[in-house]
Amino acid sequence: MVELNLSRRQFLKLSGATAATLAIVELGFDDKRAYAKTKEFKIAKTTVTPTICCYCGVGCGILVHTKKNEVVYTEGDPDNPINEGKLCSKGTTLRQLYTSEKRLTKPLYRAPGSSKWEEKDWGWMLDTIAKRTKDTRDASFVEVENGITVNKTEKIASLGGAALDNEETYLLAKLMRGLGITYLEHQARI
Amino acid sequence: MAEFVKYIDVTKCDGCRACMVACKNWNDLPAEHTDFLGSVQSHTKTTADTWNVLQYIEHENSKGGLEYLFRHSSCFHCTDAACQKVCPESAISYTDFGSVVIDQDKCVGCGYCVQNCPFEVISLKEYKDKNGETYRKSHKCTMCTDRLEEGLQPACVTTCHTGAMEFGKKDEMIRKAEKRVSEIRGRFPNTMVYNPPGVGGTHTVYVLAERPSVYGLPENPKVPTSAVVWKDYAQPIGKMMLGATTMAVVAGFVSNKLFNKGGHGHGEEGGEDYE
Amino acid sequence: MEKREEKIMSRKKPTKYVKRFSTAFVIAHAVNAFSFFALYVTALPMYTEFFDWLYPVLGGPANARFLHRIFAVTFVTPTIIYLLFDRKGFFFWMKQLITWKKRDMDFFTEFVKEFFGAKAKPPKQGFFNAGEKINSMIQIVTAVLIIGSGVTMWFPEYFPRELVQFGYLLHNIGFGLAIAVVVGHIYLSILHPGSSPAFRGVIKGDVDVEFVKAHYRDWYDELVQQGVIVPDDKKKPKGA
Amino acid sequence: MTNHWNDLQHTDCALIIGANPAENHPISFRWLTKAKENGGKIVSVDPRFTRTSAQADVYAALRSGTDIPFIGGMINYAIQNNLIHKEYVVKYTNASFIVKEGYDFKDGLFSGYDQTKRAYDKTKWVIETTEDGKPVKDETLENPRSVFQLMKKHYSRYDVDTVTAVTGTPKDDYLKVCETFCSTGKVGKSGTIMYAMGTTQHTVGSQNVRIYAILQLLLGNIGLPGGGINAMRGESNVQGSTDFGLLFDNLTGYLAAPKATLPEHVTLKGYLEKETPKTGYWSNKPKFVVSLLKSWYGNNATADNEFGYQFLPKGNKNYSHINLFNAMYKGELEGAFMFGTNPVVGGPNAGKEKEALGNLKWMVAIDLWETETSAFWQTGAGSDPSKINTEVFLLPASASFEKEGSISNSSRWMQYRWKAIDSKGEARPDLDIIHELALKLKKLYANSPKSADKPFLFLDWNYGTGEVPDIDLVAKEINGYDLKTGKLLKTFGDLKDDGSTSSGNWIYSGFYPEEGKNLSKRRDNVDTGNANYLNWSFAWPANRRILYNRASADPSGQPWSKEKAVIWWDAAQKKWIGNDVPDFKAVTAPTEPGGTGAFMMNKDGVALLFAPTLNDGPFPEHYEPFESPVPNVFSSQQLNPATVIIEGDFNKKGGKAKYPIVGTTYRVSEHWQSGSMTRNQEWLSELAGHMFVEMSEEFAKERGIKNKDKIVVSSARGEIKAYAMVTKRFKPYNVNGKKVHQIGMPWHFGFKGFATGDTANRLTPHIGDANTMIPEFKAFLCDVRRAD
Repeated sequence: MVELNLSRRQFLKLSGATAATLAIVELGFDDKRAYAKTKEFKIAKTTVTPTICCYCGVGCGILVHTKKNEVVYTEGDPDNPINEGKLCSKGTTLRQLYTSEKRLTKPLYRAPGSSKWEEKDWGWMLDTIAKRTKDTRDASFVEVENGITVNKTEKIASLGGAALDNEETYLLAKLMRGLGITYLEHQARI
Repeated sequence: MAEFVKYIDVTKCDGCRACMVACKNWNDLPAEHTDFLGSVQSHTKTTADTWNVLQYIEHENSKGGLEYLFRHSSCFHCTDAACQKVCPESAISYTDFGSVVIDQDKCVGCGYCVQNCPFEVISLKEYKDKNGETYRKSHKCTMCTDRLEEGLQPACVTTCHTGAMEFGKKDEMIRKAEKRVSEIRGRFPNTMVYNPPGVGGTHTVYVLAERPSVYGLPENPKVPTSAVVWKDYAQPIGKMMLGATTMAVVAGFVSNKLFNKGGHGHGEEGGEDYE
Repeated sequence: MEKREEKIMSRKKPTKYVKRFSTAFVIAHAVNAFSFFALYVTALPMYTEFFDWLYPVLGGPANARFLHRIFAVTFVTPTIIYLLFDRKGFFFWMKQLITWKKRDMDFFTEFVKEFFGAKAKPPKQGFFNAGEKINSMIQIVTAVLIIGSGVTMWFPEYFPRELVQFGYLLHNIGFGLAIAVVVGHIYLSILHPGSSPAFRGVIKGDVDVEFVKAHYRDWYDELVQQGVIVPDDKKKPKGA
Repeated sequence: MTNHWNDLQHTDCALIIGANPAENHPISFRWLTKAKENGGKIVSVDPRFTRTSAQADVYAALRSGTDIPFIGGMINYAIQNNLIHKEYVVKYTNASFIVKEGYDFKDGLFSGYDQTKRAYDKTKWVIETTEDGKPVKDETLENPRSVFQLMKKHYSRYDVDTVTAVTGTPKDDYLKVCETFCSTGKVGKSGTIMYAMGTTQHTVGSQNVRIYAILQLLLGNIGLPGGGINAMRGESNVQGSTDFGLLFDNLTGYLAAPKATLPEHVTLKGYLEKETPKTGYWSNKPKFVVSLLKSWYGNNATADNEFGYQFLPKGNKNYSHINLFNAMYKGELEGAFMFGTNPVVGGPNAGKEKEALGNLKWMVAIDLWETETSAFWQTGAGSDPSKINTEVFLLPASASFEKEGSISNSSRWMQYRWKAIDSKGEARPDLDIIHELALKLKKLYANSPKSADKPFLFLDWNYGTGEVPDIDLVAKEINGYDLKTGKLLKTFGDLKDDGSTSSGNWIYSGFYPEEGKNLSKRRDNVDTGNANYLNWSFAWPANRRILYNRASADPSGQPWSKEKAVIWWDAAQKKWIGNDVPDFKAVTAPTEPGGTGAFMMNKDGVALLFAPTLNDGPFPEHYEPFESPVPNVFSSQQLNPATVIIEGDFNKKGGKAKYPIVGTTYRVSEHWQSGSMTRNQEWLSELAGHMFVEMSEEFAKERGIKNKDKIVVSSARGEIKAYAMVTKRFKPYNVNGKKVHQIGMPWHFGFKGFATGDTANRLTPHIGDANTMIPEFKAFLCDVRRAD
């Protein structure tokens, strides 16, 4: 884990800030559970991890507050000089990337002609994908064309991804060119 | 403890709405359905689940030029808060920071505050409790009092990137506002500091680019006189009168017992005279 | 023919009770009293935190509000009941309220003395004595205030905001006046020594003749003159 | 970007054209607001009055697709009013070079145009050189064949009246922009141009950027703090993904991908000779290529097998996005991988691209959500599942903070991300997916005798023995090793072309100089001077924060002005010093040969006003978009003569009679790209929940459309429904006396997620820029009618 230098956190130097108990607090909640006056301060005992926003190209730093395998809050990283703790509306929503119920959590497979997904396990999915890749490559691989060594297949395309990490884009380019794929493109082109 | 103010210079705001999402993120407020309003504005006003709303206003200024104005509209945290005055359960109170907060345990959801807020900010929401009974609570921006108590700035101010929003000591922020107004009067002739005296000044102080009415704000908002008369005169007098009449009735009863031993009261004498 | 004779026959015996209020009025008054009292109880925890313990009793604030609205509706019905079922009585009542004679004026000074049990010589009074007229008028005014502002408080979205805000004030003033008057009204009708026969009037509709003679002399004379009452000279008049 | 986000605060004037940073790169306004506080001006040039315009000091409207006239006019204005930074232009650009007679320009066409091939013979555009290959120069810039005079003549046709008649910009607004921005030519001032897709997504996209470069060079703004040309990239790592060669035409580090159509590319030696210029830093290209091959093929890359060069695929076509989908549409493609991409919403002519997907035998989509692309076969997409036989594999991917790794932002800062939480459900990082797929393929191909399988088998793939790849090994491979000592390379300066060094991407080499010192993880945010933050993360190349910063000093090595100094020559220490890593040979004195070569990547160390490498001409020239409501006023060439036009059903063209309205697309702050990453979030869907189209009040009145009405927008390629947003921020243009209406719409919406809506890209054409083939999203013709 990285040590966090939160010195520049924009603290409001308040004299005599009271203890964590909140004298009068106003909360939104959805049932009549009487909230104890001392609702634990939201980010009191969280693990804080810095990341970089996944949206636009500015590259703002974000702190992800996690507690008991749940993302409880995300806010700007005050130590990142680009945004100095500030974020736009999308960066501030980073937390909902984890909490949104729409997240895919299982590999899904759609058979030809079928009108629904089926859940499959990772092993089967990657084996099948590898097989499909090999079959198509083997059937379409051209070693020499007009006397020139070309080692290419023009039957497989690889699209994406501008939101992948550098290490991921490197391995992707290496794998796909290694297979001889020439239709290698991604969002930088559109 | 010094009083604090959320200072908002709308001319530096670029409408990115991080404040709206930061508020929901910090207070765990659920999203609500929004209709298309004919502009990019998402809500007409604050609601029980949306404690600050970014206004987008297309305004043709006096010189015929187009101004695209934005305003972070939220609770003003008035010094003399109408909501605090009219709340029958005294669920609304002033904190040392100057913010106005609602104690959810005390609030009974009567809605008096909703009708009396000069800025129409505070809002009610209906909930269902465990056994399906509905109940209501009123909500509004809390100025992140829970954060203030931990020495942090409100979530919206923390995330505002252009410096359109700042949080600081009251006098400093008001001085800053006045200085800023003088700086931008050339670009915005109608610019003004909006810190309405009618509610004793507020703890959310604006530098506006145009007249308040352009933003749909009251030109000089004040605690409704009816609320003042009601809460500072009528109700106390009413209670006192109730007390007085009860005293009078008791006195009448007691004195009747003392002076009117005969028990028949005046009926008897009156009757004969008439004969 | 026969029915008429029978009527004459009864005249001979001294009448004991005389009809004062129609059943419509009795019902209306009962509904009015009950509603007012229920409204008072369901609003009490809102009115002062001293009574916040009432909320659980009433099933929570939402339920208290719900009840308050039920009784708000019933509180409006008395006028309608009275108007529909005893139109004549209603208009008689209205007329009475606007007829003020010297006798009504003198009534007040005497009433205060009588109220505190001191020797008082009440002037002769008609069907409604001045006190009752004042009580009616205040009750009407406050009812209008309370109902009017009640509607704006219940359906704020249909009314301009200032009117709704003003409504809270009127509701409060209306209630303040009404409760003050009601306290006096209840005291006079129940606790005040000697005025208990009036209570019977508003429950059964008829009143003891002696009481009428003592408190509503002009009305008493009218009834005698109409033959409705056969005076019983021997007996001492009843009640204060 | 040539500069970086924090540097924006130093600008005296930011010309924001073809972009809306207040909405799409909001935090840039943190620094532009600081610039305004220091007296800087912001100029917003946009077809509509955006949130950026609201913050701007000067706003000017222009019809979509007329950036070149707009800036061409400013070039003309700067030259006529002598606002250019003469000495900068003479010394640091090829303004003084003499152009051979072969170059000419008449009626919209440069010399050497072949009508049938729709291409130029670029050998016609050549610089006069002396026997020893040095360019012939006239530093007085008087010679009529000098680049400067040819350019001056070229843009003298872009006078203010002609320009404003084409762009539809009110004249006084236009002059205000010229005056405000061109004032940054003065020494001591610096102006920056900030642009995004509004500039690039045109058939003249590359030339749009080129003309910005010319204006900035004339004003001497490149290499200065608060100067430069700042392309605001849209995705968090689109800079990285481009650096790492996820584009058909270049390998990692912008090395040209070998082509079967170029005879020289048959061998590594031929390839290197063809691709390597004699002078300029690119002359080191062989070191970069060989080191890359060593990283990919390891020990299987030796001197005697051309370091594995033949294993690389050599294509013979333009495999870019539009042609890829055209091939798919014609059934020439069988399989496709979709790594975190959603062309059914983000691709041009998205309706056709969705149909094309139906011709695939199998498709693999890797994403955080069920995207419109992964669900193209569903009825919701308007498809009939029974008729689509594509097998679809949808793999759940991890979010950015559920994995670690580095990404490069728009200003080339390579910042590190740490893992905050385990992936949700069974989601897995893309790195693990690619790695496991590679291992499975290696197993399937293991000891295959076939020569066709050699290239893949020889691919070097060892990233640890663990269940998941060791990302640190990948990072080190990118940085590169000295293969003799096994040590990590300190800088790309140490790369060799004899196979003794390896580097997965030469421009990043040096970011991992020592064991355990991955510079992208640096978090020292002390300002090392002029807000360059040299100790925060790593910036390629070699941690330089402001590119071409040698040009911030005059030929003698002293800063042009104190206020705008970046690096300067310290005679005592005999090296360049300053607040940034010198973008120059560190110890070459200004007086030495090449000492004034501020643009050291280029052959003669100077910036190119005259750039003979572009497919559509050495000088940017205005041509109307593919679909335009008006004829081209500047010449009889209506469309960019060098663009590739696809005929037939795949790219229907709309005429101005049936589709009189100019349409454009853009983004909103609350959504991002195809919307999967934001329309699946409730808080963002709440803020921007509905697909809308913005139109002027005049146009709405003409069509009887009221605000919030449901309307239908149609083009030759499709129809969509949306809400009408009638606004004062769009005004009709007066183009050559003719009233032209324009509308605009966000392109985020699709049928999946919380906030759904019709996809704007069903309207956009399948035609691209002459050089990059980037689609012309930003200007097309359409029509609007009420939906009822």
